[in-house]
Amino acid sequence: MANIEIDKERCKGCCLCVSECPRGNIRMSELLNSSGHTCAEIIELSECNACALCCQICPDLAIRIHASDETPPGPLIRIQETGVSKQPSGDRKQETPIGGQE
Amino acid sequence: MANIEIDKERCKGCCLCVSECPRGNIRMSELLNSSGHTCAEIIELSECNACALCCQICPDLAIRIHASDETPPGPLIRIQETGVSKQPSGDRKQETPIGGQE
Amino acid sequence: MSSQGKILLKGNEVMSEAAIQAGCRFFAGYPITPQNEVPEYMSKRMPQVGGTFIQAESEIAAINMIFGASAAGARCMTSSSSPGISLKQEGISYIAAAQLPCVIANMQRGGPGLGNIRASQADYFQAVKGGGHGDYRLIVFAPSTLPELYKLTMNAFDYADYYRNPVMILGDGILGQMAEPVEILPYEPIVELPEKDFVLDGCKGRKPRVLKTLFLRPSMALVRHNDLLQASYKKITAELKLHEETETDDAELVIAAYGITARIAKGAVKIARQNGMKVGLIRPITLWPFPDEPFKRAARTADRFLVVEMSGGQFIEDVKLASECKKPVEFLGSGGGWYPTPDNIFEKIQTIYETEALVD
Amino acid sequence: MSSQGKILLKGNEVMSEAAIQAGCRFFAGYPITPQNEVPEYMSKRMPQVGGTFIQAESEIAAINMIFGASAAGARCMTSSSSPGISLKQEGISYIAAAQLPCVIANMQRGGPGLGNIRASQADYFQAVKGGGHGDYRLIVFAPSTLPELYKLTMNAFDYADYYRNPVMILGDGILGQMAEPVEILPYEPIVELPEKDFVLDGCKGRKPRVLKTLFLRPSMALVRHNDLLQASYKKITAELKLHEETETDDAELVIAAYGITARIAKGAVKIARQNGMKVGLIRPITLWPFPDEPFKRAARTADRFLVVEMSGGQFIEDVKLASECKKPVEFLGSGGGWYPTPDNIFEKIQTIYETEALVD
Amino acid sequence: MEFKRPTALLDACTHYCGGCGHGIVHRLVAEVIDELGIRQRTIGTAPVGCAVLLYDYFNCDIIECAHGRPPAVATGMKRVLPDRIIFTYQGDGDLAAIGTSETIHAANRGENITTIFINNAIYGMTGGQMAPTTMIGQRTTTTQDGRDITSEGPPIKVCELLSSLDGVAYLQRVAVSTAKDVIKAKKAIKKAFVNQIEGRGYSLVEVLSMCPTDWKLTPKQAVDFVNNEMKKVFPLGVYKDKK
Amino acid sequence: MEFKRPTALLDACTHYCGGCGHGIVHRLVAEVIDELGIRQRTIGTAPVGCAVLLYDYFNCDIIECAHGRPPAVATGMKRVLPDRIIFTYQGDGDLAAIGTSETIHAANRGENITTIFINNAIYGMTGGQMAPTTMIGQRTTTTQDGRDITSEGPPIKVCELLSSLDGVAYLQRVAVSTAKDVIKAKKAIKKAFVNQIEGRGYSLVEVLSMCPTDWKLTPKQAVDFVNNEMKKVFPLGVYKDKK
Amino acid sequence: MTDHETKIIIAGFGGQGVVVAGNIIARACVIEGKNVTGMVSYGAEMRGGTANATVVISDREIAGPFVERPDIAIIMNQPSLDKFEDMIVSRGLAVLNTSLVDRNVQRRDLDVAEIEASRIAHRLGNVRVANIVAIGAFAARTNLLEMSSLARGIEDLFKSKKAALVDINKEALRQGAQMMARFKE
Amino acid sequence: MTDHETKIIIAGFGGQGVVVAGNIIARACVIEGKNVTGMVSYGAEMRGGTANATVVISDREIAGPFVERPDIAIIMNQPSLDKFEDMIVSRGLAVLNTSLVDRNVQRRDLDVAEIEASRIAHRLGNVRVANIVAIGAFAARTNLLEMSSLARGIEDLFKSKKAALVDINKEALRQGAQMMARFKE
Ligand SMILES: Cc1ncc(C[n+]2csc(CCOP(=O)(O)OP(=O)(O)O)c2C)c(N)n1
Ligand SMILES: Cc1ncc(C[n+]2csc(CCOP(=O)(O)OP(=O)(O)O)c2C)c(N)n1
Ligand code: SF4
Ligand code: SF4
Ligand code: SF4
Ligand code: SF4
Ligand code: SF4
Ligand code: SF4
Ligand SMILES: [Mg+2]
Ligand SMILES: [Mg+2]
Repeated sequence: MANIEIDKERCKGCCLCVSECPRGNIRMSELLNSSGHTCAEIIELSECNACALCCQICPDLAIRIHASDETPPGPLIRIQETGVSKQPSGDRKQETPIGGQE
Repeated sequence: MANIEIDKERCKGCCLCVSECPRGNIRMSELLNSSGHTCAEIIELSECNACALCCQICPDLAIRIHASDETPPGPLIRIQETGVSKQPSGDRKQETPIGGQE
Repeated sequence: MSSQGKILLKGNEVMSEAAIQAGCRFFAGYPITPQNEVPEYMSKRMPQVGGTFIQAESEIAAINMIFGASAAGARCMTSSSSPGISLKQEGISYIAAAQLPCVIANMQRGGPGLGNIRASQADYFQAVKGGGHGDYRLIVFAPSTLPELYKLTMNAFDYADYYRNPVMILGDGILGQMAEPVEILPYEPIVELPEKDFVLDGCKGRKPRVLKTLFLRPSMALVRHNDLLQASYKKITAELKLHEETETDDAELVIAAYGITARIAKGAVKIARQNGMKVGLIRPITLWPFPDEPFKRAARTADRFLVVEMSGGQFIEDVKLASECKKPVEFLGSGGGWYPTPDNIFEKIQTIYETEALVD
Repeated sequence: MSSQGKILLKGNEVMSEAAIQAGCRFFAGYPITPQNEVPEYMSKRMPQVGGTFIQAESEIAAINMIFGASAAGARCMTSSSSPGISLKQEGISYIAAAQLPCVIANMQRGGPGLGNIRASQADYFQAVKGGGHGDYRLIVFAPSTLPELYKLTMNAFDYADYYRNPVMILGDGILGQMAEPVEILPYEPIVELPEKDFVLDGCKGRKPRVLKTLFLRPSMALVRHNDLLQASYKKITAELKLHEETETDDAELVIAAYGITARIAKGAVKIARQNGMKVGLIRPITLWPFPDEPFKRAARTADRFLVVEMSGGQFIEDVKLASECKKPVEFLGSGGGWYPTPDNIFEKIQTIYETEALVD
Repeated sequence: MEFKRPTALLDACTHYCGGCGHGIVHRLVAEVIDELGIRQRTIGTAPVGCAVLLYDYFNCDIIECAHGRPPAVATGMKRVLPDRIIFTYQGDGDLAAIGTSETIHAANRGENITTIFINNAIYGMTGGQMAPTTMIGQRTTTTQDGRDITSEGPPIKVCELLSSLDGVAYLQRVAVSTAKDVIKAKKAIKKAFVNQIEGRGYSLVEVLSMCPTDWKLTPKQAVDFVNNEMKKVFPLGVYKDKK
Repeated sequence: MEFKRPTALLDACTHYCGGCGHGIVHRLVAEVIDELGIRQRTIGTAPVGCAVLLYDYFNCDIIECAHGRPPAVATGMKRVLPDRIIFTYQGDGDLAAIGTSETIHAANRGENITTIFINNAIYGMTGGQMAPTTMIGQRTTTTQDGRDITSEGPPIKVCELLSSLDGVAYLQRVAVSTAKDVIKAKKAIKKAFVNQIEGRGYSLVEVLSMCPTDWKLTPKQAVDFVNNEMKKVFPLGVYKDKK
Repeated sequence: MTDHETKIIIAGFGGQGVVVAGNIIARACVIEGKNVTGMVSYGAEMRGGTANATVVISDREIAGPFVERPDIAIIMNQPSLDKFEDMIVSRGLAVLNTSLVDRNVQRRDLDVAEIEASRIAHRLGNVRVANIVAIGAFAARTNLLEMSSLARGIEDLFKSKKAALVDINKEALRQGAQMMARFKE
Repeated sequence: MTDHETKIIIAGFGGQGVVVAGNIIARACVIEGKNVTGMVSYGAEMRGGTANATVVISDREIAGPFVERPDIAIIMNQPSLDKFEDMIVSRGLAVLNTSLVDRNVQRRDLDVAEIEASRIAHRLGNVRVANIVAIGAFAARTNLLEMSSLARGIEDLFKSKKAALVDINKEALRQGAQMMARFKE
């Protein structure tokens, strides 16, 4: 079992890791994190071969693999459950906040 | 005999025509024109084959070849004879007038 | 659309549509917040009206495209915001020197440097005194509402042609970004437009023309050209000063503000009057030429001025000069994206009333 | 070389050598007349002293190289003339915003546009009010002789470091091109120099540093940064005003002039005094901060001012503001390469005396 | 196998949109800095563009530059501090539009600096206008019917353009649209830094990168756009490697 | 055989130094304008450089531009007046230093204009400073010991640089240092104008040209310098000819 | 503070459609012949973080487009509540998207309208119409604007680009209003 | 006009060394401890045409470097004579390079020193030292500066770059002066 972990507060729900995992071992959860993103989650920790391809593609360094002797860092901050289902947040900027730009 | 003519008031004495003439038929005269340039002159009109190579290289359009039925334009303006001998005026700007520049 | 034929548009769109209506057929610009709606709007509208939109590779290229397009006879425009306008300064000096008509919009943002994208009025000196080199002047319009932005933009093209002088629309991020209902009125020239006898379009049927800003020979040629420019500036100064006055007749305290700030200051005047304070407002509509008469007048009747500007203090100098330093001038302002509200202007008014016996 | 250790140098060379003496070790510039001797001199001298000379691909690149070199801790300088300085405006605004020390020379020429290569003082507003965007200030020195140019250039580096503010040497084509005997005195810091704790040279042994001009968060961050800048400007204003006065004590008419024009005006003062006219001269040495006290003083004792400048009238505004519009201000000036002589200043003085009863 | 945040990157959450390529490239640059042990003598330049807040993420000295001018700023710094490592990180608007001149001349002078060039075919920060690298037919807010070759010209290929300059040491185009590409991209970035350490001159790595937001695509679609469209127009590979 | 002043050239004595290449190129452009019968619909741009007074010599409409900006100005004009013939005439400082960006982008947009590019390896007008095209070892007033490749980089080769841009229609490098070269140069210039008439897009002719004054050579030596030195570094030929 | 002005702020994540919401409210005002200015407060935010739109409505001339102290705040998520709760004027209205807000309003002097906007939108098949649900709730609670004007505002906005979205948005508006009405009863 | 100032103009073609001439005169002044300013009047001229250098010498502070009305004009060619003849102050001195001037001075109120500077220079083997010949003549005629100072000025100027030129220039100076002296006798 790989010492892999997705930091849900860092995840922006882009799904890139999902398609990158050669084992199909990542999915988008039903969770929104405190910034409103749906989060990726490892389906089956034991299935992970620690190939780190998901880590390579993750734009937000949300996926960590620890050396097996290392303990993973503290618990996640706050995950809020809602009725809102899986929603890739890449979409969420379809409407660009006017002016929020240089 | 080619209807060739060097406009001495236009000539800036660069000598380029001299080296370009396949017949060696141009030389620098002993004359300074009113702008202080020594001028090129045709050595022997009858020697010119009207190849116009001199015209091609002349940066100042000082050499004209007329159609044989055309009369050449009026006389030159003022040539002043001095004791100063042939002096290619390309040199004359070795000392750049300071500031006379954009 | 409402029954009054008004539509809701952002300031940047209002300005763009006004330009199109006024016959602007060439726009070159480079993206920068908070004016991005201008190139975006133009990129869509220009092809529809047979005009040209170019997203230039830089602000410098854009202003020089304007130089070319104006010389070729087109009504033309560029727009940007503070850092981009700084980059255009050389080009602006050339355009003014060549007396080419065009419209330049600056939707000011916070500075200096990259600053931020909040609105600001800290490019006043640059616009009004000349950020480029040499003695030149831009006609500078400072609209304070979107309907006025619409109208002044149209007028800008006319005055540019009429005086053969670039006109700047000095707006800010708020004016560009806010949305208000505006009526898209048809264009009517505000002055009789002269023939464009400077246009370079090939010398068919006439002598070749030269458009230049270099005057080398004789040595006084450039002085003479400057005399010509100064004469033109004198004429503009005599003819074009625009301003609006609010309740200045009996005012003890006269607020001076322009653009969006003036609009906010109007709110403060209202509050002050409700509180029995005799406060008025002078709002220059042209920042150059500067409407000095109302300030001279007010300097005789009022006790004090209060300048409000979204900058560390630039416009204040022209207020002092226009009023001939006759009365004290208080200041409320800051650069960097500070916005006044009617309330904090009113607070300032109260402080002034408290600390100074206004009527002595 | 003379017995007094003076050597004959052109103004541009004097300024360059002063920079080298003051420890300037990075120069980036782009050719433009009438300041070409500066890059030329620097290209030769910099390698000799282990410094860097770069002929940049443009004025914009040059000013941004200065931004980098200053951030890296070098004493650095760029120079240009009017159109080139216009191109640097964005960069100057960034440097001022980042509070990076550096020296920028403008050897002004005739404008606007390409203009000509005669001397001019028509970039006054640009230098003093800020041709770039935002509320920033340059310290502006206006030397009027070559020995003074030598000294002020050295001082410029010190004040730039001391105040962490760019300093502009506002010269002109005459000052740059004229040759005079100058003594190459050794460099002595004029103020105690602070440690450069802003330098980016790798974070070894310290926390990483950031040099930036963007202040997005929180929304008032940029306002606070502007407050900081304004506080610095206030300090400079309190400490650094420099001027020279000539025969103002009993003067009825006080000439105001700066730079080379002031030097010429001094000749006119002499003539006037010989003719029994009580004429004096105030010459600001710093154009920003502007030395207003002498003008305030003169406004009490004199009857009238005469501003002489090689422009259509820019410096005149500061004279009016400094003297609080208390006395009439006459004007002699023109842009585009017009030069005054002591004689024609004196003529103007005569006209003033004739048409106005100065002492009433 | 272990995978963790490089020390050259601060432990901060970025402001980038989900699926944005900037985050990946940040990590790669930081990993390279870590691996080469140069963090304490590295100075980065932040561009004007979505990466303007670079300084909030990198754990080294950072100077934020005017739009398009990082190569000039880096030149100034490097000449003053020749033994420090200077990198510029620039978008396509920054490097190939307003900064064209600075890029070409710094490259041609052979300034011994490293440039990371993010080609996302768009002006990200300003909300999606055409970039010099926008593809033919690509819709942006200033090419609403797609970029038209007759009025806007074709996309500029920076590696190809710079490859004619004798002063340039190293040019490679990579992508970050697949994990494999990411691994390759890192190698190229490392080489570009090593070149500088060894004094070889100007090295540039062009990174094809996703901007789902302004492309108006989901992150997955954005990745596909890079893989299926951009790589065709901007072929990956080494364009110059001067020994 | 007849040889006379083209009508597109005014009967004026130029301000150029003796042996300067500008005069030759002026004549060639004027002859081409005459031959194509386009004088009355041609608008030329004058650069800032020794050719700034172009307008005193050409018998057609001329607009004088800010240093480096002729391509932008020409773009503005051509878009407004697509049926007029617009040419820019630019020095190497103008085109390849301060105007690099404008050149590259006008070229890449495929603006339908004609550029005559005078490469004289120096800043003529300002008195002989290094140009982007100055040769290695060449002494100028700002490279008094000769241009040094390590600090100044190698000369920029404009035709080579632009040839990677898909938007460009035609690029040729010619010289005016021998009569034969002059004759070839004219053909290239003519082609560059014909391209515009036929709407093919951006055409540029680079002309290796003499600046005896700032090279501090006699005109004869200057011609030799072009023939023996410059042609080696800047090979003549067609660099692009898009059909 | 200037009398007769109603100041509204709509705040949420970028992408929650706060700008569209502001736009629709402003359009409804135009339709009703009211003076209105709309504005996106883009001060601190770039990408991510909260975005907010403000609308000022009045029968008279409007002084400025700023809303420092809103009369009405439509709060689409938790961070926006944290940020704006204190700014609302006393006796003002807070419309809360309770789907994404996990605490109650602390202040006692506010009128609070709670609506599970995101959940309702999700049920409607597009979570992104939560903004319109919230507008519906706001409209029903305040009677400041006619539902019909808002509906026309929706039509005007979407008809050109995304006609397909008109219906679902109108339905969202209706359900938001209805939900509010139900609470009222 | 300011008293005690001597204003000199040296005018000729570009390339006739007028700038060098001005430079040497100014150096001589420095050597003699006089106040001096030198300037190239570059107003109208670019390439070609006339170039001119001006020098102002004084025992006091010098007001400006301009010479509108020279006390002394060293005229190296015909166009310069045409241009400057009228500007010279009454009783001023005109030094004429008669080799390249083909008419006499018209004014009656001038002191005129004629010297075939170009021819003499030509005989010396380098026509470009005509400027120095003219300076020699000027110096001999005015006694404003010591010959030795001018010679040292020449040394200073050329020693660094073109040491080879020192001798011929010194000889040109000598011959110019001698020629003047001869006329005087
Ligand atoms: C002088 C200037 N012009 C324009 C801008 C506005 N601006 C900010 S970022 C940007 C473009 C960003 O695009 P790019 O460089 O491709 O970076 P990205 O955001 O795509 O990563 C522009 C035009 C500015 N800040 N300064
Ligand atoms: C903005 C600006 N920068 C610099 C100059 C000064 N300048 C005039 S011409 C020139 C360079 C001329 O060189 P080039 O373009 O090669 O033309 P050439 O004279 O060699 O024909 C320069 C730098 C200027 N006029 N404007
Ligand atoms: S490490 Fe490899 S196997 Fe494990 S989750 Fe990531 S991609 Fe899948
Ligand atoms: S790639 Fe990273 S940010 Fe994207 S969904 Fe996966 S874990 Fe989240
Ligand atoms: S036309 Fe030919 S032969 Fe005649 S002079 Fe000229 S080059 Fe010589
Ligand atoms: S080429 Fe022309 S200018 Fe030169 S010497 Fe011959 S005729 Fe005279
Ligand atoms: S706008 Fe594009 S480039 Fe910018 S952060 Fe978002 S996805 Fe990345
Ligand atoms: S300086 Fe050079 S380019 Fe300029 S005119 Fe003289 S020879 Fe020609
Ligand atoms: Mg981009
Ligand atoms: Mg050149």
